Amino acid sequence: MQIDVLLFASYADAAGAASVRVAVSDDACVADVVQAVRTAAPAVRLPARPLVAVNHRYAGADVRVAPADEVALIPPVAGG
Amino acid sequence: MQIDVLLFASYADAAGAASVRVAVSDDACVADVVQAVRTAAPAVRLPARPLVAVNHRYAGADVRVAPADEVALIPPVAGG
Amino acid sequence: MRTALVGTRIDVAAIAADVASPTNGALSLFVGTVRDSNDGRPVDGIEYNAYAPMAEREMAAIAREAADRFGSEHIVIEHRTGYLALGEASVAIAVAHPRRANAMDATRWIIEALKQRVPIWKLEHYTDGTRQWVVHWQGHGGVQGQGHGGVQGAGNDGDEGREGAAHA
Amino acid sequence: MRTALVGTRIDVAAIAADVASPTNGALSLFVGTVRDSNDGRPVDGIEYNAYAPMAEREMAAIAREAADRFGSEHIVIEHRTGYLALGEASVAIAVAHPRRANAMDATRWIIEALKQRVPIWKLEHYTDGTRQWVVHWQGHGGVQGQGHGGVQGAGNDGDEGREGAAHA
Repeated sequence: MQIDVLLFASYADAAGAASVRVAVSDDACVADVVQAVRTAAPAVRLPARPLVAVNHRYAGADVRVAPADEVALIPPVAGG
Repeated sequence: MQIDVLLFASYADAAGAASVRVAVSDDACVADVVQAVRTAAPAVRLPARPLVAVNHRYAGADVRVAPADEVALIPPVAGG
Repeated sequence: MRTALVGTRIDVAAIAADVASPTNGALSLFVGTVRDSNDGRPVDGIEYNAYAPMAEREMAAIAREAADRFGSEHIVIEHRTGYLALGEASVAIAVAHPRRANAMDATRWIIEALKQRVPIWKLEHYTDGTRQWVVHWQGHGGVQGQGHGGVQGAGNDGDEGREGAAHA
Repeated sequence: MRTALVGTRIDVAAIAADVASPTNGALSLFVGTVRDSNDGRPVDGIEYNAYAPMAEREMAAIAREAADRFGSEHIVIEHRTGYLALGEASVAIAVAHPRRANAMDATRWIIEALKQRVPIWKLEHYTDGTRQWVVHWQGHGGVQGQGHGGVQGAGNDGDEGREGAAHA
Protein backbone atom coordinates (compact mmCIF):
# COMPACT_ATOMS: atom_id res chain seq x y z
CA MET A 1 0.00 0.00 0.00
CA GLN A 2 0.99 3.63 -0.32
CA ILE A 3 1.00 5.99 2.63
CA ASP A 4 1.36 9.77 2.53
CA VAL A 5 3.34 10.62 5.63
CA LEU A 6 2.85 14.17 6.90
CA LEU A 7 5.94 16.22 7.73
CA PHE A 8 6.19 19.35 9.85
CA ALA A 9 8.60 22.08 10.83
CA SER A 10 12.24 21.03 10.43
CA TYR A 11 11.26 17.71 8.82
CA ALA A 12 9.16 19.48 6.18
CA ASP A 13 11.93 21.99 5.56
CA ALA A 14 14.51 19.24 5.13
CA ALA A 15 12.27 17.29 2.74
CA GLY A 16 11.18 20.41 0.90
CA ALA A 17 7.61 19.12 1.16
CA ALA A 18 4.74 18.81 3.64
CA SER A 19 4.44 15.06 3.05
CA VAL A 20 6.29 12.15 1.55
CA ARG A 21 4.64 9.16 -0.16
CA VAL A 22 6.04 5.76 0.70
CA ALA A 23 5.21 2.23 -0.39
CA VAL A 24 5.03 -0.40 2.36
CA SER A 25 3.64 -3.91 2.60
CA ASP A 26 -0.04 -4.30 3.45
CA ASP A 27 0.77 -5.52 6.95
CA ALA A 28 3.19 -2.69 7.65
CA CYS A 29 3.54 -1.15 11.10
CA VAL A 30 4.78 2.29 12.19
CA ALA A 31 8.40 1.12 12.24
CA ASP A 32 8.13 0.01 8.60
CA VAL A 33 6.74 3.38 7.59
CA VAL A 34 9.57 5.15 9.39
CA GLN A 35 12.11 2.95 7.62
CA ALA A 36 10.48 3.71 4.27
CA VAL A 37 10.66 7.45 4.97
CA ARG A 38 14.37 7.16 5.79
CA THR A 39 14.89 5.69 2.33
CA ALA A 40 12.49 7.99 0.45
CA ALA A 41 13.57 11.22 2.11
CA PRO A 42 17.07 10.81 3.55
CA ALA A 43 17.46 14.58 3.84
CA VAL A 44 15.04 14.54 6.78
CA ARG A 45 17.64 12.81 8.96
CA LEU A 46 15.18 11.30 11.40
CA PRO A 47 16.35 10.50 14.91
CA ALA A 48 16.76 6.86 15.95
CA ARG A 49 13.20 6.61 17.22
CA PRO A 50 11.14 9.47 15.81
CA LEU A 51 7.72 10.31 17.21
CA VAL A 52 4.91 9.15 14.96
CA ALA A 53 1.21 9.94 15.11
CA VAL A 54 -1.48 7.77 13.56
CA ASN A 55 -4.87 9.46 13.27
CA HIS A 56 -3.75 12.28 15.58
CA ARG A 57 -2.49 10.04 18.36
CA TYR A 58 1.08 9.17 19.25
CA ALA A 59 1.64 5.59 18.11
CA GLY A 60 4.21 3.01 19.09
CA ALA A 61 6.59 1.35 16.61
CA ASP A 62 4.52 -1.82 16.35
CA VAL A 63 1.14 -0.20 15.64
CA ARG A 64 -0.31 -1.47 12.34
CA VAL A 65 -0.99 1.08 9.63
CA ALA A 66 -3.89 0.98 7.14
CA PRO A 67 -4.25 2.90 3.88
CA ALA A 68 -6.92 5.22 5.30
CA ASP A 69 -4.81 6.20 8.32
CA GLU A 70 -3.36 9.67 8.65
CA VAL A 71 0.29 9.12 9.52
CA ALA A 72 2.56 11.97 10.61
CA LEU A 73 6.15 12.27 11.72
CA ILE A 74 6.32 14.58 14.72
CA PRO A 75 9.52 16.58 15.23
CA PRO A 76 10.35 17.39 18.86
CA VAL A 77 7.54 19.67 19.93
CA ALA A 78 8.19 23.22 21.07
CA GLY A 79 4.85 24.78 21.89
CA GLY A 80 3.99 27.07 24.74
CA MET B 1 1.46 58.20 79.05
CA GLN B 2 -1.76 57.64 77.17
CA ILE B 3 -1.92 55.50 74.07
CA ASP B 4 -4.81 55.20 71.64
CA VAL B 5 -4.76 51.60 70.53
CA LEU B 6 -6.42 50.97 67.15
CA LEU B 7 -8.91 48.12 66.89
CA PHE B 8 -10.15 46.37 63.75
CA ALA B 9 -12.72 43.88 62.58
CA SER B 10 -13.93 41.58 65.38
CA TYR B 11 -11.96 43.52 68.01
CA ALA B 12 -13.55 46.79 66.97
CA ASP B 13 -17.00 45.19 66.93
CA ALA B 14 -16.50 43.73 70.40
CA ALA B 15 -15.27 47.05 71.80
CA GLY B 16 -17.90 49.03 69.95
CA ALA B 17 -15.14 51.43 68.92
CA ALA B 18 -12.27 51.77 66.45
CA SER B 19 -9.77 52.49 69.22
CA VAL B 20 -9.37 52.31 72.96
CA ARG B 21 -7.37 54.74 75.07
CA VAL B 22 -5.17 53.24 77.77
CA ALA B 23 -2.85 54.70 80.36
CA VAL B 24 0.53 52.99 80.76
CA SER B 25 3.82 53.88 82.40
CA ASP B 26 6.31 55.93 80.36
CA ASP B 27 8.59 52.92 79.92
CA ALA B 28 5.78 50.64 78.82
CA CYS B 29 6.30 47.95 76.22
CA VAL B 30 3.83 46.19 73.91
CA ALA B 31 2.95 43.62 76.55
CA ASP B 32 2.00 46.37 78.99
CA VAL B 33 -0.26 48.00 76.42
CA VAL B 34 -1.94 44.67 75.72
CA GLN B 35 -2.52 44.17 79.44
CA ALA B 36 -4.00 47.65 79.72
CA VAL B 37 -6.39 46.93 76.83
CA ARG B 38 -7.53 43.72 78.53
CA THR B 39 -8.51 45.81 81.52
CA ALA B 40 -9.97 48.76 79.62
CA ALA B 41 -11.92 46.74 77.05
CA PRO B 42 -12.57 43.25 78.43
CA ALA B 43 -15.28 42.66 75.83
CA VAL B 44 -12.57 42.33 73.18
CA ARG B 45 -11.48 39.00 74.65
CA LEU B 46 -7.95 39.10 73.26
CA PRO B 47 -6.13 35.83 72.69
CA ALA B 48 -3.21 34.91 74.95
CA ARG B 49 -0.68 36.57 72.67
CA PRO B 50 -2.43 38.94 70.31
CA LEU B 51 -0.65 40.38 67.29
CA VAL B 52 0.35 43.98 67.76
CA ALA B 53 1.63 46.50 65.25
CA VAL B 54 3.65 49.56 66.17
CA ASN B 55 3.92 52.13 63.40
CA HIS B 56 2.59 49.64 60.83
CA ARG B 57 5.00 46.84 61.70
CA TYR B 58 4.37 43.71 63.69
CA ALA B 59 6.05 44.21 67.06
CA GLY B 60 7.17 41.75 69.70
CA ALA B 61 5.92 41.82 73.30
CA ASP B 62 9.02 43.58 74.61
CA VAL B 63 9.13 46.44 72.10
CA ARG B 64 9.02 49.83 73.85
CA VAL B 65 6.15 52.14 73.05
CA ALA B 66 6.32 55.94 72.87
CA PRO B 67 3.44 58.45 72.96
CA ALA B 68 3.82 59.30 69.26
CA ASP B 69 3.67 55.66 68.15
CA GLU B 70 0.67 54.30 66.28
CA VAL B 71 -0.24 51.11 68.12
CA ALA B 72 -2.77 48.64 66.72
CA LEU B 73 -4.15 45.29 67.80
CA ILE B 74 -4.32 43.01 64.77
CA PRO B 75 -6.99 40.31 64.75
CA PRO B 76 -6.09 37.14 62.82
CA VAL B 77 -5.79 38.35 59.24
CA ALA B 78 -8.04 36.97 56.52
CA GLY B 79 -7.11 38.74 53.31
CA GLY B 80 -6.84 37.31 49.86
CA MET C 1 6.71 46.64 40.85
CA ARG C 2 3.46 48.03 42.13
CA THR C 3 1.19 47.21 45.04
CA ALA C 4 -2.11 48.83 45.91
CA LEU C 5 -5.19 48.64 48.04
CA VAL C 6 -8.03 49.60 45.73
CA GLY C 7 -11.61 50.59 46.32
CA THR C 8 -12.89 49.80 42.86
CA ARG C 9 -13.03 46.76 40.62
CA ILE C 10 -9.71 45.03 39.93
CA ASP C 11 -8.89 44.98 36.20
CA VAL C 12 -7.03 41.72 35.59
CA ALA C 13 -6.12 42.60 32.00
CA ALA C 14 -4.62 45.91 33.11
CA ILE C 15 -2.56 44.16 35.77
CA ALA C 16 -1.32 41.62 33.23
CA ALA C 17 -0.37 44.47 30.90
CA ASP C 18 1.44 46.23 33.76
CA VAL C 19 3.90 43.40 34.29
CA ALA C 20 4.25 42.39 30.64
CA SER C 21 7.64 42.97 29.10
CA PRO C 22 9.41 41.51 26.06
CA THR C 23 12.28 40.44 28.30
CA ASN C 24 9.96 37.92 29.95
CA GLY C 25 8.45 34.84 28.37
CA ALA C 26 6.21 33.88 31.25
CA LEU C 27 3.36 35.65 32.98
CA SER C 28 1.64 34.10 35.97
CA LEU C 29 -1.53 35.49 37.50
CA PHE C 30 -3.60 34.62 40.52
CA VAL C 31 -7.00 36.10 41.22
CA GLY C 32 -9.03 35.48 44.36
CA THR C 33 -12.77 35.92 43.95
CA VAL C 34 -15.80 35.89 46.22
CA ARG C 35 -17.37 32.45 46.48
CA ASP C 36 -21.06 31.78 46.77
CA SER C 37 -20.73 29.54 49.79
CA ASN C 38 -18.46 28.88 52.72
CA ASP C 39 -18.63 25.89 55.02
CA GLY C 40 -21.91 25.11 53.34
CA ARG C 41 -23.43 28.49 54.18
CA PRO C 42 -24.73 30.48 51.19
CA VAL C 43 -22.85 33.78 50.89
CA ASP C 44 -24.26 37.02 49.47
CA GLY C 45 -21.03 38.98 49.43
CA ILE C 46 -17.96 39.85 51.48
CA GLU C 47 -16.91 43.10 53.04
CA TYR C 48 -13.13 43.55 53.02
CA ASN C 49 -11.77 45.75 55.75
CA ALA C 50 -8.10 46.78 55.87
CA TYR C 51 -5.76 48.57 58.22
CA ALA C 52 -4.84 50.54 55.16
CA PRO C 53 -1.40 52.08 55.81
CA MET C 54 -0.08 48.85 57.33
CA ALA C 55 -1.67 46.69 54.62
CA GLU C 56 -0.01 48.82 51.97
CA ARG C 57 3.31 48.60 53.77
CA GLU C 58 3.07 44.80 54.06
CA MET C 59 2.04 44.38 50.43
CA ALA C 60 5.00 46.48 49.31
CA ALA C 61 7.31 44.47 51.58
CA ILE C 62 5.99 41.20 50.16
CA ALA C 63 6.54 42.40 46.58
CA ARG C 64 10.08 43.46 47.49
CA GLU C 65 10.85 40.11 49.12
CA ALA C 66 9.37 38.22 46.16
CA ALA C 67 11.46 40.27 43.73
CA ASP C 68 14.60 39.40 45.69
CA ARG C 69 13.74 35.73 46.11
CA PHE C 70 12.57 35.02 42.60
CA GLY C 71 14.55 37.52 40.55
CA SER C 72 11.97 39.69 38.86
CA GLU C 73 10.84 43.25 39.45
CA HIS C 74 7.80 42.68 37.24
CA ILE C 75 5.31 42.16 40.05
CA VAL C 76 1.91 43.72 40.69
CA ILE C 77 -0.31 43.04 43.70
CA GLU C 78 -3.73 44.63 44.13
CA HIS C 79 -6.14 43.98 46.97
CA ARG C 80 -9.67 45.27 46.99
CA THR C 81 -11.49 46.75 49.98
CA GLY C 82 -15.17 47.42 50.60
CA TYR C 83 -18.19 45.30 49.81
CA LEU C 84 -17.72 42.73 47.02
CA ALA C 85 -20.48 40.82 45.32
CA LEU C 86 -20.19 37.15 44.33
CA GLY C 87 -17.54 36.51 41.71
CA GLU C 88 -15.78 39.84 42.16
CA ALA C 89 -12.00 39.81 42.48
CA SER C 90 -10.69 40.51 45.97
CA VAL C 91 -7.00 40.12 45.14
CA ALA C 92 -4.90 39.88 42.00
CA ILE C 93 -1.23 39.03 41.72
CA ALA C 94 0.78 39.15 38.50
CA VAL C 95 4.41 38.14 38.03
CA ALA C 96 6.33 38.21 34.77
CA HIS C 97 9.66 36.40 34.57
CA PRO C 98 11.95 34.99 31.90
CA ARG C 99 11.32 31.50 33.34
CA ARG C 100 7.89 30.04 33.88
CA ALA C 101 8.77 28.08 37.03
CA ASN C 102 9.93 31.26 38.76
CA ALA C 103 6.87 33.21 37.66
CA MET C 104 4.56 30.53 39.08
CA ASP C 105 6.59 29.99 42.26
CA ALA C 106 6.63 33.73 42.94
CA THR C 107 2.88 34.04 42.45
CA ARG C 108 2.24 31.24 44.90
CA TRP C 109 4.69 32.59 47.45
CA ILE C 110 3.05 36.01 47.27
CA ILE C 111 -0.51 34.79 47.83
CA GLU C 112 0.59 32.68 50.80
CA ALA C 113 2.55 35.58 52.31
CA LEU C 114 -0.33 37.95 51.72
CA LYS C 115 -2.77 35.66 53.52
CA GLN C 116 -0.42 35.35 56.48
CA ARG C 117 0.73 38.91 56.93
CA VAL C 118 -1.43 41.59 55.38
CA PRO C 119 -3.89 43.13 57.88
CA ILE C 120 -7.11 42.67 55.99
CA TRP C 121 -10.26 41.11 57.37
CA LYS C 122 -13.43 39.92 55.77
CA LEU C 123 -16.98 40.03 57.00
CA GLU C 124 -19.04 37.45 55.19
CA HIS C 125 -22.64 38.35 54.52
CA TYR C 126 -24.85 35.29 54.34
CA THR C 127 -28.12 34.98 52.46
CA ASP C 128 -29.95 34.53 55.77
CA GLY C 129 -29.00 38.09 56.72
CA THR C 130 -26.31 37.19 59.26
CA ARG C 131 -22.69 38.29 59.00
CA GLN C 132 -19.50 36.86 60.41
CA TRP C 133 -15.83 37.80 60.49
CA VAL C 134 -13.86 35.08 58.79
CA VAL C 135 -11.25 33.59 61.09
CA HIS C 136 -8.71 31.21 59.67
CA TRP C 137 -7.41 28.27 61.51
CA GLN C 138 -4.62 29.11 63.94
CA GLY C 139 -2.42 26.65 65.74
CA HIS C 140 -2.40 28.93 68.78
CA GLY C 141 -3.69 32.29 69.77
CA GLY C 142 -1.56 34.51 67.57
CA VAL C 143 2.20 34.77 67.59
CA GLN C 144 3.64 37.78 69.28
CA GLY C 145 7.27 38.63 68.93
CA GLN C 146 8.09 36.78 65.72
CA GLY C 147 8.49 39.81 63.52
CA HIS C 148 5.25 39.07 61.75
CA GLY C 149 2.16 37.09 62.42
CA GLY C 150 2.29 33.33 62.52
CA VAL C 151 -1.30 33.30 61.42
CA GLN C 152 -2.01 30.25 59.35
CA GLY C 153 -4.83 29.32 57.08
CA ALA C 154 -6.22 29.86 53.67
CA GLY C 155 -8.56 32.43 52.21
CA ASN C 156 -11.86 32.68 50.46
CA ASP C 157 -10.43 30.10 48.10
CA GLY C 158 -10.57 26.97 50.14
CA ASP C 159 -10.69 28.08 53.71
CA GLU C 160 -10.99 25.37 56.25
CA GLY C 161 -11.65 25.08 59.93
CA ARG C 162 -13.08 28.47 60.48
CA GLU C 163 -14.43 29.83 63.69
CA GLY C 164 -15.74 33.23 64.67
CA ALA C 165 -18.82 34.46 66.43
CA ALA C 166 -21.93 35.39 64.52
CA HIS C 167 -21.95 39.09 63.97
CA ALA C 168 -25.43 40.43 63.33
CA MET D 1 -13.80 23.48 29.65
CA ARG D 2 -12.59 24.86 26.34
CA THR D 3 -9.40 24.44 24.33
CA ALA D 4 -8.54 26.12 21.05
CA LEU D 5 -5.83 26.83 18.54
CA VAL D 6 -6.34 30.44 17.54
CA GLY D 7 -5.03 32.55 14.70
CA THR D 8 -5.64 35.90 16.32
CA ARG D 9 -4.56 37.67 19.48
CA ILE D 10 -5.28 35.85 22.74
CA ASP D 11 -7.53 37.88 25.03
CA VAL D 12 -6.43 37.11 28.58
CA ALA D 13 -9.33 38.94 30.19
CA ALA D 14 -11.83 36.99 28.08
CA ILE D 15 -10.20 33.71 29.08
CA ALA D 16 -10.30 34.69 32.74
CA ALA D 17 -13.98 35.57 32.37
CA ASP D 18 -14.62 32.21 30.66
CA VAL D 19 -13.52 30.18 33.66
CA ALA D 20 -14.83 32.51 36.34
CA SER D 21 -17.68 31.17 38.42
CA PRO D 22 -19.06 32.10 41.84
CA THR D 23 -18.52 28.50 42.98
CA ASN D 24 -14.75 29.06 42.75
CA GLY D 25 -12.66 31.32 44.93
CA ALA D 26 -9.40 30.95 43.02
CA LEU D 27 -8.42 31.71 39.46
CA SER D 28 -4.95 30.88 38.20
CA LEU D 29 -3.64 32.02 34.84
CA PHE D 30 -0.48 31.38 32.91
CA VAL D 31 0.46 33.27 29.77
CA GLY D 32 3.48 32.53 27.60
CA THR D 33 4.75 35.46 25.58
CA VAL D 34 7.40 36.02 22.90
CA ARG D 35 10.73 37.02 24.39
CA ASP D 36 13.12 39.47 22.80
CA SER D 37 16.11 37.17 23.05
CA ASN D 38 16.98 33.52 23.24
CA ASP D 39 20.38 32.10 24.13
CA GLY D 40 21.66 35.65 23.80
CA ARG D 41 20.40 36.04 20.23
CA PRO D 42 18.07 39.01 19.64
CA VAL D 43 14.68 37.79 18.44
CA ASP D 44 12.32 39.69 16.13
CA GLY D 45 9.35 37.37 16.43
CA ILE D 46 8.32 33.72 16.43
CA GLU D 47 6.29 31.79 13.90
CA TYR D 48 4.15 29.10 15.54
CA ASN D 49 3.32 26.16 13.37
CA ALA D 50 0.90 23.43 14.48
CA TYR D 51 -0.29 20.06 13.30
CA ALA D 52 -3.72 21.51 13.89
CA PRO D 53 -6.12 18.57 14.28
CA MET D 54 -3.69 16.67 16.46
CA ALA D 55 -2.75 19.75 18.49
CA GLU D 56 -6.43 20.38 19.16
CA ARG D 57 -6.95 16.76 20.15
CA GLU D 58 -3.97 16.83 22.54
CA MET D 59 -5.04 20.13 24.09
CA ALA D 60 -8.52 18.76 24.70
CA ALA D 61 -7.03 15.57 26.18
CA ILE D 62 -4.80 17.61 28.50
CA ALA D 63 -7.75 19.69 29.70
CA ARG D 64 -9.74 16.50 30.33
CA GLU D 65 -6.87 14.92 32.28
CA ALA D 66 -6.35 18.09 34.29
CA ALA D 67 -10.06 18.26 35.12
CA ASP D 68 -9.94 14.68 36.40
CA ARG D 69 -6.69 15.09 38.30
CA PHE D 70 -7.44 18.42 39.95
CA GLY D 71 -11.21 18.37 40.20
CA SER D 72 -12.39 21.35 38.19
CA GLU D 73 -14.10 21.62 34.81
CA HIS D 74 -13.36 25.35 34.74
CA ILE D 75 -10.36 25.17 32.44
CA VAL D 76 -9.50 27.09 29.28
CA ILE D 77 -6.42 26.56 27.13
CA GLU D 78 -5.68 28.65 24.04
CA HIS D 79 -2.60 28.39 21.85
CA ARG D 80 -1.83 30.84 19.11
CA THR D 81 -0.47 29.99 15.68
CA GLY D 82 1.13 32.14 12.98
CA TYR D 83 3.67 34.91 13.32
CA LEU D 84 3.85 36.60 16.73
CA ALA D 85 5.65 39.83 17.48
CA LEU D 86 7.62 40.41 20.69
CA GLY D 87 5.48 40.39 23.79
CA GLU D 88 2.49 38.74 22.14
CA ALA D 89 0.86 35.83 23.95
CA SER D 90 1.51 32.42 22.42
CA VAL D 91 -0.38 30.41 25.01
CA ALA D 92 -2.83 31.12 27.81
CA ILE D 93 -4.14 28.74 30.44
CA ALA D 94 -6.83 29.56 32.98
CA VAL D 95 -8.10 27.35 35.78
CA ALA D 96 -10.74 28.26 38.33
CA HIS D 97 -11.16 26.08 41.40
CA PRO D 98 -12.63 26.37 44.88
CA ARG D 99 -9.11 25.90 46.31
CA ARG D 100 -6.16 28.01 45.31
CA ALA D 101 -3.55 25.24 45.58
CA ASN D 102 -5.47 23.10 43.10
CA ALA D 103 -5.96 25.99 40.69
CA MET D 104 -2.22 26.72 40.68
CA ASP D 105 -1.17 23.05 40.55
CA ALA D 106 -3.50 22.44 37.60
CA THR D 107 -2.18 25.44 35.70
CA ARG D 108 1.38 24.26 36.13
CA TRP D 109 0.56 20.68 35.19
CA ILE D 110 -1.18 21.87 32.03
CA ILE D 111 1.68 24.05 30.78
CA GLU D 112 4.19 21.24 31.36
CA ALA D 113 1.96 18.70 29.59
CA LEU D 114 1.35 21.09 26.73
CA LYS D 115 5.06 21.62 26.20
CA GLN D 116 5.68 17.88 26.18
CA ARG D 117 2.82 16.64 24.05
CA VAL D 118 1.14 19.20 21.82
CA PRO D 119 2.51 19.14 18.24
CA ILE D 120 3.42 22.78 17.83
CA TRP D 121 6.75 24.08 16.62
CA LYS D 122 8.30 27.49 16.60
CA LEU D 123 10.52 29.14 14.09
CA GLU D 124 12.44 31.94 15.72
CA HIS D 125 13.18 34.95 13.55
CA TYR D 126 16.33 36.74 14.65
CA THR D 127 17.15 40.38 14.10
CA ASP D 128 20.04 39.37 11.85
CA GLY D 129 17.54 37.92 9.38
CA THR D 130 18.18 34.24 10.17
CA ARG D 131 15.54 31.83 11.37
CA GLN D 132 15.75 28.62 13.33
CA TRP D 133 13.37 25.92 14.52
CA VAL D 134 13.49 25.80 18.28
CA VAL D 135 14.46 22.36 19.53
CA HIS D 136 14.23 21.62 23.21
CA TRP D 137 16.63 19.44 25.04
CA GLN D 138 15.87 15.74 24.73
CA GLY D 139 17.46 12.96 26.70
CA HIS D 140 17.36 10.74 23.65
CA GLY D 141 16.08 10.85 20.14
CA GLY D 142 12.38 10.82 20.76
CA VAL D 143 10.40 8.17 22.55
CA GLN D 144 8.40 5.90 20.33
CA GLY D 145 5.86 3.55 21.79
CA GLN D 146 5.17 5.32 25.09
CA GLY D 147 1.67 6.48 24.28
CA HIS D 148 2.86 10.03 23.96
CA GLY D 149 6.12 11.76 23.41
CA GLY D 150 8.80 11.72 26.03
CA VAL D 151 10.00 15.02 24.73
CA GLN D 152 11.46 17.08 27.52
CA GLY D 153 12.33 20.71 27.80
CA ALA D 154 10.89 24.09 28.39
CA GLY D 155 9.44 26.75 26.12
CA ASN D 156 9.97 30.31 25.12
CA ASP D 157 9.92 31.03 28.81
CA GLY D 158 13.22 29.77 29.98
CA ASP D 159 14.33 27.32 27.35
CA GLU D 160 17.70 25.77 27.85
CA GLY D 161 20.06 23.63 25.91
CA ARG D 162 18.65 24.20 22.50
CA GLU D 163 19.96 22.90 19.27
CA GLY D 164 18.67 23.05 15.72
CA ALA D 165 20.16 23.94 12.38
CA ALA D 166 20.04 27.46 11.07
CA HIS D 167 17.11 27.75 8.75
CA ALA D 168 17.54 30.60 6.28
